[in-house]
Amino acid sequence: MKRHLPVILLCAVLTAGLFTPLVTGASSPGFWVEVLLGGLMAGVLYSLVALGLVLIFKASGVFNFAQGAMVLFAALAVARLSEKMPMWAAVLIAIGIMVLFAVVVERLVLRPLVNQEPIALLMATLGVSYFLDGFGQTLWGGDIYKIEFGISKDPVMILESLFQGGILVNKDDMAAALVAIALVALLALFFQKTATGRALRAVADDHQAAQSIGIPLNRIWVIVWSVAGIVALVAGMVWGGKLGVQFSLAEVALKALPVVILGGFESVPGAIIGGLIIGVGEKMAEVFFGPVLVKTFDLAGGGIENWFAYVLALAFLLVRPEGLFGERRIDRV
Amino acid sequence: MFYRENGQFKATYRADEQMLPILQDRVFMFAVVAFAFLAMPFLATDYLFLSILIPFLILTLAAIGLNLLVGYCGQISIGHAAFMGVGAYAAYNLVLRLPQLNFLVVLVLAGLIAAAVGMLFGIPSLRIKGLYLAVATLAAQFFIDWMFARVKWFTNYASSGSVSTVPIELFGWKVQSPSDKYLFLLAVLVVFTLVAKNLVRGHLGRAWMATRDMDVAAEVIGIRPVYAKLTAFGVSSFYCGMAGALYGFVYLGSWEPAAFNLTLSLKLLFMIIIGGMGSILGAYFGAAFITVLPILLNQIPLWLGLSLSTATASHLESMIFGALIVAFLILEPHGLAKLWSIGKEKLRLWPFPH
Amino acid sequence: MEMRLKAKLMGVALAAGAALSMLASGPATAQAKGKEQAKEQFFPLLVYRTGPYGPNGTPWANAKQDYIKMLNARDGGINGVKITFEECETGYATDRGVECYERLKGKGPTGATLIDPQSTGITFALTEKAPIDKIPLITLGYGRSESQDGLVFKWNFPLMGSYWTAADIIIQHLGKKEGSLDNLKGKKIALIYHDSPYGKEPIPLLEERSKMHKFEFIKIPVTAPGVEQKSAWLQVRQLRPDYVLLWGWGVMNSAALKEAQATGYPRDKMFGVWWAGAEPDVKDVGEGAKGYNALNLQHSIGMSKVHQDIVKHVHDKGQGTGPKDEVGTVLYNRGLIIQMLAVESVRRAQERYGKKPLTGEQVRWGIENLALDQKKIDGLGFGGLMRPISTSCADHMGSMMARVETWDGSKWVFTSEAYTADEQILKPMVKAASAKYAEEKKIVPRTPADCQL
Amino acid sequence: MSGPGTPGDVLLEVEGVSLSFGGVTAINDISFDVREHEVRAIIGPNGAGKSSMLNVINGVYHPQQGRIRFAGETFTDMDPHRAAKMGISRTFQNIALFKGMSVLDNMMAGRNLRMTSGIFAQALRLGGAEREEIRHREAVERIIDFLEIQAHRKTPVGRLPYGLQKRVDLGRALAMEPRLLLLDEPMAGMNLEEKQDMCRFILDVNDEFGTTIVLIEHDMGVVMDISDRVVVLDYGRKIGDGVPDQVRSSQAVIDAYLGVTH
Repeated sequence: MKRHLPVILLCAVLTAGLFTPLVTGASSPGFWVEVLLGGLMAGVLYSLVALGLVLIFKASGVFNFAQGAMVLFAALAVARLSEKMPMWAAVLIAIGIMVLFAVVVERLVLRPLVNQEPIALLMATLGVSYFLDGFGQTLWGGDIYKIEFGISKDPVMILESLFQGGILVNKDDMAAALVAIALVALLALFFQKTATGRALRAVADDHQAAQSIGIPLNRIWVIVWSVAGIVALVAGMVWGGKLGVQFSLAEVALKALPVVILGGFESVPGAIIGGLIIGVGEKMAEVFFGPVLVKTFDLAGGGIENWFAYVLALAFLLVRPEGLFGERRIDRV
Repeated sequence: MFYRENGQFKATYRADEQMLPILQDRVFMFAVVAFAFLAMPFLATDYLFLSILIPFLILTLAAIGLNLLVGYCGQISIGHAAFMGVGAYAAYNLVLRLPQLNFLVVLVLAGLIAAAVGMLFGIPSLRIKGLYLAVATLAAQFFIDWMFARVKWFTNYASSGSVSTVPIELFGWKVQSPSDKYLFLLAVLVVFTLVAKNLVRGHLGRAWMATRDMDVAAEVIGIRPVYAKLTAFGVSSFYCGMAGALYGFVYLGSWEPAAFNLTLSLKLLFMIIIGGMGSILGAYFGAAFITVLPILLNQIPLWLGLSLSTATASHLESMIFGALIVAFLILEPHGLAKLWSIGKEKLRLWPFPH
Repeated sequence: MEMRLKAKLMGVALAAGAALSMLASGPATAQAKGKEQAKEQFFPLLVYRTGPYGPNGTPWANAKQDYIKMLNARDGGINGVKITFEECETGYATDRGVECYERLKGKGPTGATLIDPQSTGITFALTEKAPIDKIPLITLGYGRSESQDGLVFKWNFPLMGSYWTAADIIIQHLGKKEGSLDNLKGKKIALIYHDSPYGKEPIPLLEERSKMHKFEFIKIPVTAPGVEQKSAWLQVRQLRPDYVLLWGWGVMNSAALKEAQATGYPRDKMFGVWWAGAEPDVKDVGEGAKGYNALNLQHSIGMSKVHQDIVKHVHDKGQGTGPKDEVGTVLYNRGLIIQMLAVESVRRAQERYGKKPLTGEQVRWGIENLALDQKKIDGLGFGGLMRPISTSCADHMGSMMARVETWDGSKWVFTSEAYTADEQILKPMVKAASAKYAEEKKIVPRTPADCQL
Repeated sequence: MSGPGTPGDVLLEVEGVSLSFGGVTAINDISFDVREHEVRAIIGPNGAGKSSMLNVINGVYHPQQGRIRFAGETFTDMDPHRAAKMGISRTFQNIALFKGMSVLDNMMAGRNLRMTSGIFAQALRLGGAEREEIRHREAVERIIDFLEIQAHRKTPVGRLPYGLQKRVDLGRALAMEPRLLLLDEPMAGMNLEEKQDMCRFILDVNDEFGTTIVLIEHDMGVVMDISDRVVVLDYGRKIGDGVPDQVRSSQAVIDAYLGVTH
């Protein structure tokens, strides 16, 4: 258990950091909870993107840099289509598009590059993401578009009895969280109960073995990329519904990388928990730790959330390279 | 017919260890360099200098640096623009605070500072590989970006956060006209190309490649991974640091932290993929390709008389970019450099194949 | 295999060929200089129609083109000198901007007339190059605030206003709301700014003002492109500032308004710079942005004569650059004004150098001696769109007025009279800053004698 | 039995080494010794822990228990670099050559430990660095001649046929001029002539350079011919140790191993 010590220490430090604002009275309990909620919301979005990454990595060993672009693409599709048709139709068509995309990627990218070293595949997905950015905007346009769910954007005060000033929450945030949870539940069912799901799990565990018992890898890839596409779609709608859909979404989605590092490339729960940790961590750091930093070093503004996630991930890598939930492997000679 | 190596026997190992063992290659290279130094300054227009040749030369230097790390030592980095940034800001502050320093000294110091930072962020590579390392380097990218945007000292308390430079002067030579800039950069690049070539054919280079190809075996024959990886990070950051300083002083003249952001890092990565991993020549090809491609894509419609909206053009650009990356990875993982050598092989047999 | 190899080599050959023709196009631009003078005045247009700032960059760029097309159609150019132009996409990125500048500066019989970089970051970079190439930069309502001082910044023209004037005017307005500037004492004013040279420009002035009136000045940077602002608004929620100044651009503005709505910060306590006060910033927030205020660079909204001419001579002929209904929107109007001032500068310069294509250097004189009174403006069809402006060697701004407009949920309406930025405060700051720059760059400020040239 | 260079005093001593991966025991309390100049064979069925044993000896794996004594120094766990420095080199069961490099470079890499010129000397290719390169090139060329692979000097190893790759692998190990050479199934997957060549090389190395050799081999015939003493492993335990004839006649060994195969 010696090798767990640093992890435990790191977690201890994080938890301590989480509660200091309360202890030192740097924040009222109510506001602290608000920041927590804000962090969790951001976390949910990160988790959704990370989820797509993990699915693809498990099944095809590809680290999909394009996940962010997929989110943008799907969101744009829904936003633009829903201008001309009811939302449900738009979503259905968008799903169709994402499946089509999965097929194309499998044919043109994965199959030719099969059993290349992971870095090559990473770069390939980089290419894919560039392509999607351009293609998405040519197809759907580069403006800011909105996805309307008809949920009021105005805040609501709750628990005013508990905290003075109450806690400010948003209906659409809540809705988003529920959607995310529902999605995760669905995925869980899909993996546990359906034959395809089991096949996917088999592939994830051991490609050769899976192939040898007659599971067609190519089909699995198409399926898993489609699923990832749908996850991206949900992420995109949640996100776009909040901020409006625009080119720059893809850049925010990059945050999913440290998330999967934290959670481990192969662990779905890891992706979710990792996302929440990062979300809460960076918001807390920005709101409470940032100003302190600015004062002490006379910085030109805070903005530490730009790197917090990555540096945290780095710290974790150094103490536990396999991530929170990943299992470590010994390479044989 | 003319490109033959038969009849050129190597009597000594020294002769065999030359950089370009084949006579024709030597002649060709010499001709190219001579042309670049003597003819180009008179042929090229200002536009060619300022928007193509100068960025091309600088980015080549950076690409060589990144290639030493990724192509030769097998350590991925998605954060090398940050090390260019370190070089640029280091140079800016050196010039600002020690104006008497000769710019060549500044350049080398900037490189060394970048090297130090690079090695620092290279330490994780001792424990983690591949994708994990990629994210570690992303951390470097974002943290360094942030640092230069926030710590006022680096930008000499400029309220806008953007810094501007004075023209370079070397021993009384004001490097200001486009052709002067070009010649200066060319000289620097040629020198450091030779250096890189020497490094990769020396035992350090072999240590890098061994670590890249089979790290366990490398360790077993006594190559210390710590040494191989950190030197690779150091040297490559040194190159990028110098490139950054030149990018700031010679090309941009004035820049804000965003000038060295993730996009540039990815660009560098694309250069070595397209140009050819583990090939110095590849860095040249890659840099040329990436510099010229977007401009071409903007120009071609004009020549064809098509009126393509600037928006469509730039969307097309990123599409073609992405497609090309994938295409290269599939068709020719070793990039343009490999095609070049294949071409030479063919030429060697020509006109009597087989 | 053999086939594939051939294909590959072919591909490379192709690429090489293309590259070569590229190199060829270099000299082509050079010849343009040499060839006998076509009666054309060339305007390079640096634009960004893509990326996070595209939505705002587009109407601006369209207006410039429309105005040029209109002039060519209506009056056959400037005193018979046809106007030509070429666009170049910068994507709001400095390095691309520099490349565009280098590509276009030599085009046309007399080279680039002047450059409107459409980005403060690019302006900073070009400020270093313009004096060498002798091409003036006009940065209407943006760019380097200290470049108002024409004695040091011979080639920069921040016409009609800078970020310092903008910030100053907002503070004046707040003072008015509070009854007097002294009542700002003890108030909290937060600046939420785009983390780039653009967003950082107003800070020095606001710091100056906060010293004067003893209000607490809070800086909250938002990383470009500014989609992710959660924590910025959490800070707002925590510190509860009395006013929030919004220095955003592109997608950042609408995102800010959405977050403000989500955190329940009253929109009517928010004041945006004139780059945060256009339709794209509020339209997809709609009702949520109701009450939000922003500066407006002097011009009113709605149609005036120039718009009618553009519709008549351009859009009705189906040559409109953008959609017809964007004519008359805020950023579109700004584009018109910029292009009009550019053209009038040429006209002014023609009075001195003759009615022929002019070089950037000659046009610079035109910009520096611009004098548009109300009569002229009405004549140009800009009546009501803008107020008189007159530049001089020492003052490259020409006028520093702005009004406050408010979004009523569907359109912008004016809610204040025109303010003029306070000379007393600005002058010394401009002098100090430009002096620092001159000293850094070893520039000798121009003498009145030099101004006569 | 052919008698190579007469065995001297003990060079390597393995004492009570145990190694396990997450509960799975690969090696269980094994002890044996290797004398100077001898050819020592380790045999045993698949999964007997032979390769693991070699990996322990040159520090790739770290045993949970036991000590290793090499050239008078004692280690509880070795690290590869140290092992290499002390003159232990090895070849790999499934060849671990540097695919991207030429035959020459692969073998030159074997000289790395002995090349001392600093980074600047190399960068500028100063006389010292140049001379050093050439000196070591000469050494490597001798080995190239010895292994009769002159023709393939500049070929990327990836392109060579299996048999030759095995040879280069050996060559790289020899380039280190080791005191102790660990050979992990040097003849696996070779045809008869190739095997004979390889045997010859091994014996010559042992004679000419007096290198001590520990080899893992499946081919009984080969093992019995060329080795002086044999250790027999089975399921990570040692079940036999001695000169080939003893081992041949040992009942335990016959049951566990020979019995099965013959």
